[in-house]
Amino acid sequence: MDFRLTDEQVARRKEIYKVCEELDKKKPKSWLGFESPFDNEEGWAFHRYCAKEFAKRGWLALSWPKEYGGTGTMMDKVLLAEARGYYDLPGSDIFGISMLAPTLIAAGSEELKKEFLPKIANAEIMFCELWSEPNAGSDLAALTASAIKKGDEFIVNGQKTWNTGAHYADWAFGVYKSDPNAKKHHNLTFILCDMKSKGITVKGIPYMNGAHVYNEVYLDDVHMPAKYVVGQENEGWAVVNVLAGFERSNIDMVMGLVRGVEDLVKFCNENKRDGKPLAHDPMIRNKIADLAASVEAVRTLAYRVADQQNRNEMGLMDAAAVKIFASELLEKFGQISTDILGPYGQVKQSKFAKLNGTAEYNYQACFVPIVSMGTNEIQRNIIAWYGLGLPRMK
Amino acid sequence: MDFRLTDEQVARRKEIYKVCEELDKKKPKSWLGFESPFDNEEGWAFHRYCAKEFAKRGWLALSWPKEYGGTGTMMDKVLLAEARGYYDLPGSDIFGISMLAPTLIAAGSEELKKEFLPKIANAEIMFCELWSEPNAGSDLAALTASAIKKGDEFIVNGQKTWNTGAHYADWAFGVYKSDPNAKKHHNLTFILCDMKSKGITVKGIPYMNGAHVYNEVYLDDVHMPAKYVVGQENEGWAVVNVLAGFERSNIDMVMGLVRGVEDLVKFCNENKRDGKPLAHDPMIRNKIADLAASVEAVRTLAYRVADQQNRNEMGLMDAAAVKIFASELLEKFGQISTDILGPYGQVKQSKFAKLNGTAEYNYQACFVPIVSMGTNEIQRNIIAWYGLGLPRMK
Amino acid sequence: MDLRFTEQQEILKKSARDFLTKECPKAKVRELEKDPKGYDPALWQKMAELGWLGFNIPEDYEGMGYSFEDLNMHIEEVGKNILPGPYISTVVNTFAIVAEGTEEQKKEFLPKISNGQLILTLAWLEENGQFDASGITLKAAHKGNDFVLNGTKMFVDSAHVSNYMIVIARTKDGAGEDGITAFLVDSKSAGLKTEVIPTIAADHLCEVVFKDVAVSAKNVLGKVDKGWAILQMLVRKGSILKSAESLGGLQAVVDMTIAYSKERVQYDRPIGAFQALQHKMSDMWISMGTSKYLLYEAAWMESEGMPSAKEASMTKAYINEAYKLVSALGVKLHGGIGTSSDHDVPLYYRRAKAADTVYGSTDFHREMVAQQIGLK
Amino acid sequence: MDLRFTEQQEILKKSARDFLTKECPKAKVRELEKDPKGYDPALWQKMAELGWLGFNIPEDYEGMGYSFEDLNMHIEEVGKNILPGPYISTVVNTFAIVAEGTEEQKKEFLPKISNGQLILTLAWLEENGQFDASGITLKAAHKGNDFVLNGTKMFVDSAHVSNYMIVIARTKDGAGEDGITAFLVDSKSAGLKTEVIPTIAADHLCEVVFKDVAVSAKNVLGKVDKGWAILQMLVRKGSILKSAESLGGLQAVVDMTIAYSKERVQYDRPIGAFQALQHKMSDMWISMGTSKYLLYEAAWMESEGMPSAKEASMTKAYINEAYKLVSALGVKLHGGIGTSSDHDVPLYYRRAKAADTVYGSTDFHREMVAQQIGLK
Repeated sequence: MDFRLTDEQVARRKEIYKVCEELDKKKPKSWLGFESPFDNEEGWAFHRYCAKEFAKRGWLALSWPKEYGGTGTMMDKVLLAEARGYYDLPGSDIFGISMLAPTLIAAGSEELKKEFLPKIANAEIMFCELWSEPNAGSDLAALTASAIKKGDEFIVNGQKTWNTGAHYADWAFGVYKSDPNAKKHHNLTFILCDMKSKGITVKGIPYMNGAHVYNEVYLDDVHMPAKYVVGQENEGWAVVNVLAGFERSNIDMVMGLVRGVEDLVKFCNENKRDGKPLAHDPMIRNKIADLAASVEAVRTLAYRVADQQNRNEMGLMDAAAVKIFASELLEKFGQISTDILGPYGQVKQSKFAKLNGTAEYNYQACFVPIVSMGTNEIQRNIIAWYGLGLPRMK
Repeated sequence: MDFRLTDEQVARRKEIYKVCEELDKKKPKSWLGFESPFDNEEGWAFHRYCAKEFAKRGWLALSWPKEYGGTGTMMDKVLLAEARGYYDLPGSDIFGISMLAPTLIAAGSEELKKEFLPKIANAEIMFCELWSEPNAGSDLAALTASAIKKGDEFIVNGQKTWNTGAHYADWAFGVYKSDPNAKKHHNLTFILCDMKSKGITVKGIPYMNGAHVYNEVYLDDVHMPAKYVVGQENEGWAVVNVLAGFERSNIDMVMGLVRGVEDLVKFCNENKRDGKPLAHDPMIRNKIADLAASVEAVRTLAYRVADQQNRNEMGLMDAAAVKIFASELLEKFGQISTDILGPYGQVKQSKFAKLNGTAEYNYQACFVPIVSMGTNEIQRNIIAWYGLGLPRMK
Repeated sequence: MDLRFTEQQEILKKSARDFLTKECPKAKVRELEKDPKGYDPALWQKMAELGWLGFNIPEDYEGMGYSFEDLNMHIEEVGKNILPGPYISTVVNTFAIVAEGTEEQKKEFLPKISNGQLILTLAWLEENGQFDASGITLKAAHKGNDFVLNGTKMFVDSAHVSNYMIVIARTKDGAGEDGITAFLVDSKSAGLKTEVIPTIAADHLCEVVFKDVAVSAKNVLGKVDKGWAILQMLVRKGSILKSAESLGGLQAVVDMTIAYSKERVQYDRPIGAFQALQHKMSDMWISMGTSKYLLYEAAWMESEGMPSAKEASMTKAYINEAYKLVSALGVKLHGGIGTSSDHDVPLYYRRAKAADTVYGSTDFHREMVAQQIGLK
Repeated sequence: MDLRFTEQQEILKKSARDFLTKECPKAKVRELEKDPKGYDPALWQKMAELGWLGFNIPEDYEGMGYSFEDLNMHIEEVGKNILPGPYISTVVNTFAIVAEGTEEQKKEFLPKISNGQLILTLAWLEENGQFDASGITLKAAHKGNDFVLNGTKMFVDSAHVSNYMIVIARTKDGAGEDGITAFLVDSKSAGLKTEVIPTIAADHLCEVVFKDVAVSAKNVLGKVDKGWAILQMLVRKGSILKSAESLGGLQAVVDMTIAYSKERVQYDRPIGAFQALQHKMSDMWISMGTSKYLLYEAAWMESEGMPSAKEASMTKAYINEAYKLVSALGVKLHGGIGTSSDHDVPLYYRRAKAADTVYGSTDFHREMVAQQIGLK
């Protein structure tokens, strides 16, 4: 077993961290975390700015095949995610970079690859996802939004929900019921769509803290050219499964926790209660040490996933474990850090806040990773069924 | 709302506590807790001794109808359980007193009541239960031990398991499949049986700590007179349901926790680490205070159950809540108290032990209440289905 | 022993429920979160007319003279619905005047409070965020018989709309319990400045800066230097009543989660049929059951004038944690919809965190319990 | 980066598994719990023949000279099976001689250990149960160049069958880290008395009473008064290797629980089909996954000679808790059968508790972590 990076990787990491450290200094004042790119213009502009900076260096096409502009290795990609996580930076479009690009590479037509991969790599267009529906959350097979073929177009109608970022995104990928008579799993089509198309209405769903991240997206006779179908018509389910296979190592979320613990240590060293640094409180020491150990545990497991992916193994179960553990650790981190702040734990980003209000922020924002991308409950089912081979009750 | 006892109850409580305090002084040295009556002769003898002492005072027939020798009220019964719990005393046969007697009163023939209730009230005979089978644990409907009627007897064959105390008990109540052709829930018969009957073989199942509590009981052509059937032939399922309705308030288990916390406080005051009383350790203070609050929470809920039972309401869901919460609190108590003892947490009752080895004892014995009398998982199902009205998946 | 609500309590609960359902729907709750005042004066007047603000004020001072236990049951219902504004704070602080006020103070303040004309808040915590006596550093200097206050108080509930505040200040050098005095300070006093702090529950807690604020000797509550005991009483009663509010919220979350799980269909069945969710809801329900009687016992003891410091602290510590846990489970069991501010469950989730440190955090109260159960 | 086992490690793991499956079935484990010696000398010899006792001894002293990481993987397999006796203890203690022993000591002890002729234990803890330097009070008085030991050591693994013990004693007044010396003491020395303590894992920990036990100056390990650093090294390496054993046990519990849940039928289906149980098993599995790479990283760093105190303490603190939690879940998911000593799962449950304080408890290691991550 070898946890060591190669000399090249060490150099690459240094370079990446340097760029990220510089970008960190340019963060808008309102920045709080992973909701910030979507919550306001300032956040979105910073997201695009970081993306352009990364694109300039070829870092948005890391690990892609050379013929589509690919640069670097899978491990380089992990290193970028690591640095972004540590500095809490956006700039990597989760939908375009992490989900759609590998799906196109694996299942897209040559035309689609040629049209979209360069735009993604250059941060020209940002994607969003038209996926869940009001009655199809965890249970995607229940979706009803329809795409009816008419000539060389699909006419799409329906309502998508829990969309992230449609109010800013340029393009969307989505999945629709294209053949109401076909059997389950053979009646869906996966289509790309310009968000400026006629008939698309985006309506925000405010997050519990008021942030604008999620949307309802209403599709009313939206014309989507058939050339934007990924994979085969009516075989979108297969594409969905390909896409689901590109789970991320979640190293960025984990590194956010690493940084969070560092900041908390610093805060406890520098702030006093009753004349003594908070760091002298044995209960605080115990809790932060426990957090630090848990963070290190999931950090090493995230590397295990990265290492598998680097060898073109999927590591899907380990990735699910990282997703569950890290998101619930974020919840615990929110609890512990707000507790340590005492009455200041409830204070939002403002001149009154400690730790720039991030404790209060995480106390609410933690549900985003817990509930999205397959809720943790669904992830636990998946581990039980596919990882542990436990029987599925009918 | 009124938490106060009446003057009479206060006087009765005083009397009961006095008797229990005296009995406490006569405990054998090997005594450890609720497994002790079954684990060795000394424990069983003390169980019978306490039972006789209680019987002498009429305390084993508390709340029974007068015509069967009943004395006192339901609340008196709660007060005895409370005192027994606090002093960690046996003497109330859970099978005879808590389960069979109320079942006989509700569903037994006049003959059975006259024959058995006085013997139970006088602590002449102790009962055990022939219930679970190797393939019928939580799922009682799956049982296969058979009772075939032949004249005025049933010939019983089969294997019962997870029996508590058959190696000492005088009589048993059990449930058997009496009509292999009848429909589910109309094919069981509930029969009493003398444990000295021919054809009964008892084989111990050692508990994880080596204690002898549980048994396999093999029934090989055991003749059980038909007059010992409780309820109707083939309608034992109805009797089982009556019996299941007599959930206890579990106040005795809760009071064991009350006492446990008191002992732990005393220990931490009297024992030093690094020159300071353990009680000065902020983490120990926090954990014990948390335990104490949880114990008080479940103590008050147990009184809520007692109060309902005192008014002939069942309070089954609250009783299930007390059972789940108290047993898992005992597990937590075992964890925290062994942790506080440091390396001494692993030491068994001996001259080397702290707290007479009870921390180590509870660390293992806690699974008895968690897994028995309907595992906590089953209890959670029951609360969900019958208490919260959630749908049962087929 | 009789652990049922009395008929009177059932009526009180029902009338609170009916009133708030009508007068304070969730749309109003959301509106008031954004409202600069944070409460609705018209609603406040209606509450006063119903006697809500005089529940714990003796009849001699135009109050209702209800028992503490009745008040507790009432506030549980209030918590179930959510009622933004300084209601609980005013009611709890009133106890200080009822118990420790001079006849003159009682006559001046109590009828006004009861009639809805006086909002009374408590200026206790400071920038150090401590709950113990050494946290009190705001200085009240003697000036003849009167006093001059200088310093800053934090997390003062609705100070900006309050009429008076009980200010806990230091009248003697040192950091101990002795030398602390409680003052009744006019919120419009010269030199007093309030600013609303943005908080998770948008509950209009304020920073209050005192710059040479003059307070007359007649506005000392109780005895000079002996104010810590008054605060302790407020903390004890406030811990119980704040827990009642939290328990109400906890129950609302349990109810709405169970109801949602019966309606929401996924994979062709209500999600409430999934065992993993059932067990979580059972646990939420158990958490509610254990919280309830712990609270009722503390409220009963306080009502009966029995020493209840231990039970009050146990209750606050226990229900603090139960409410946070249950409301987080509520969010998670609702899935996506539970994370939207359009849904009611996060209203409770955010309030659970806010309730957490009101009248003392979990760890503070555990330390109180540790002392009460005899840990050296 | 390559987080796979090497081929060498896979072979080591398989051979350990095959050997123990054959030579140390659970029947033997149960037998040895009751055996007065607590280990099987014949089995010990076979282990020695396979080189197990010399894994971490340089080839110059008749050992195998394997890396720490290889040893770690091997011990994980040992933990999976359970191997009663002072194996891990002897191997860990050997590091003290390898690293700090004089050439003479190395020549005297290492070949014997490697050949299975010398069981080496560690006499560290005392009746105060403390893990820090102030817990060391056993007095080693200077007598010319030699020493005389008086005092009592507790929880000394298999002292009664050991040949030598490393005794951590105080050679200078005070309670600090300076003035502590490590001695190699013959377990048969005059004045030394051992008695087995009954423990949850029946693992033959002993009380050792020293009454005027004479120890020659040549048996000082390292420098006089500077023994605390040696103990710290043993604690660091021991924490990692003990965690490896625990992780093995944790995996065994996960495996047997999943297997049982697929076999055991209730309500006409395997209990593994019930979602509440599935989610618990998923959590057990996640606990295993997070434990694994934390341990492997610590072992790798230790193997590479990198500073690993932080990672070692994180590993011990984390796996202590994971093993206790997972084995308790294992018992509960098995239901009744899981509570019987006839079943294997309680063998692990009991050992999880025993492992807990070996080389330092969770709270001790969290404090080490707190220091390492820079908390003042």
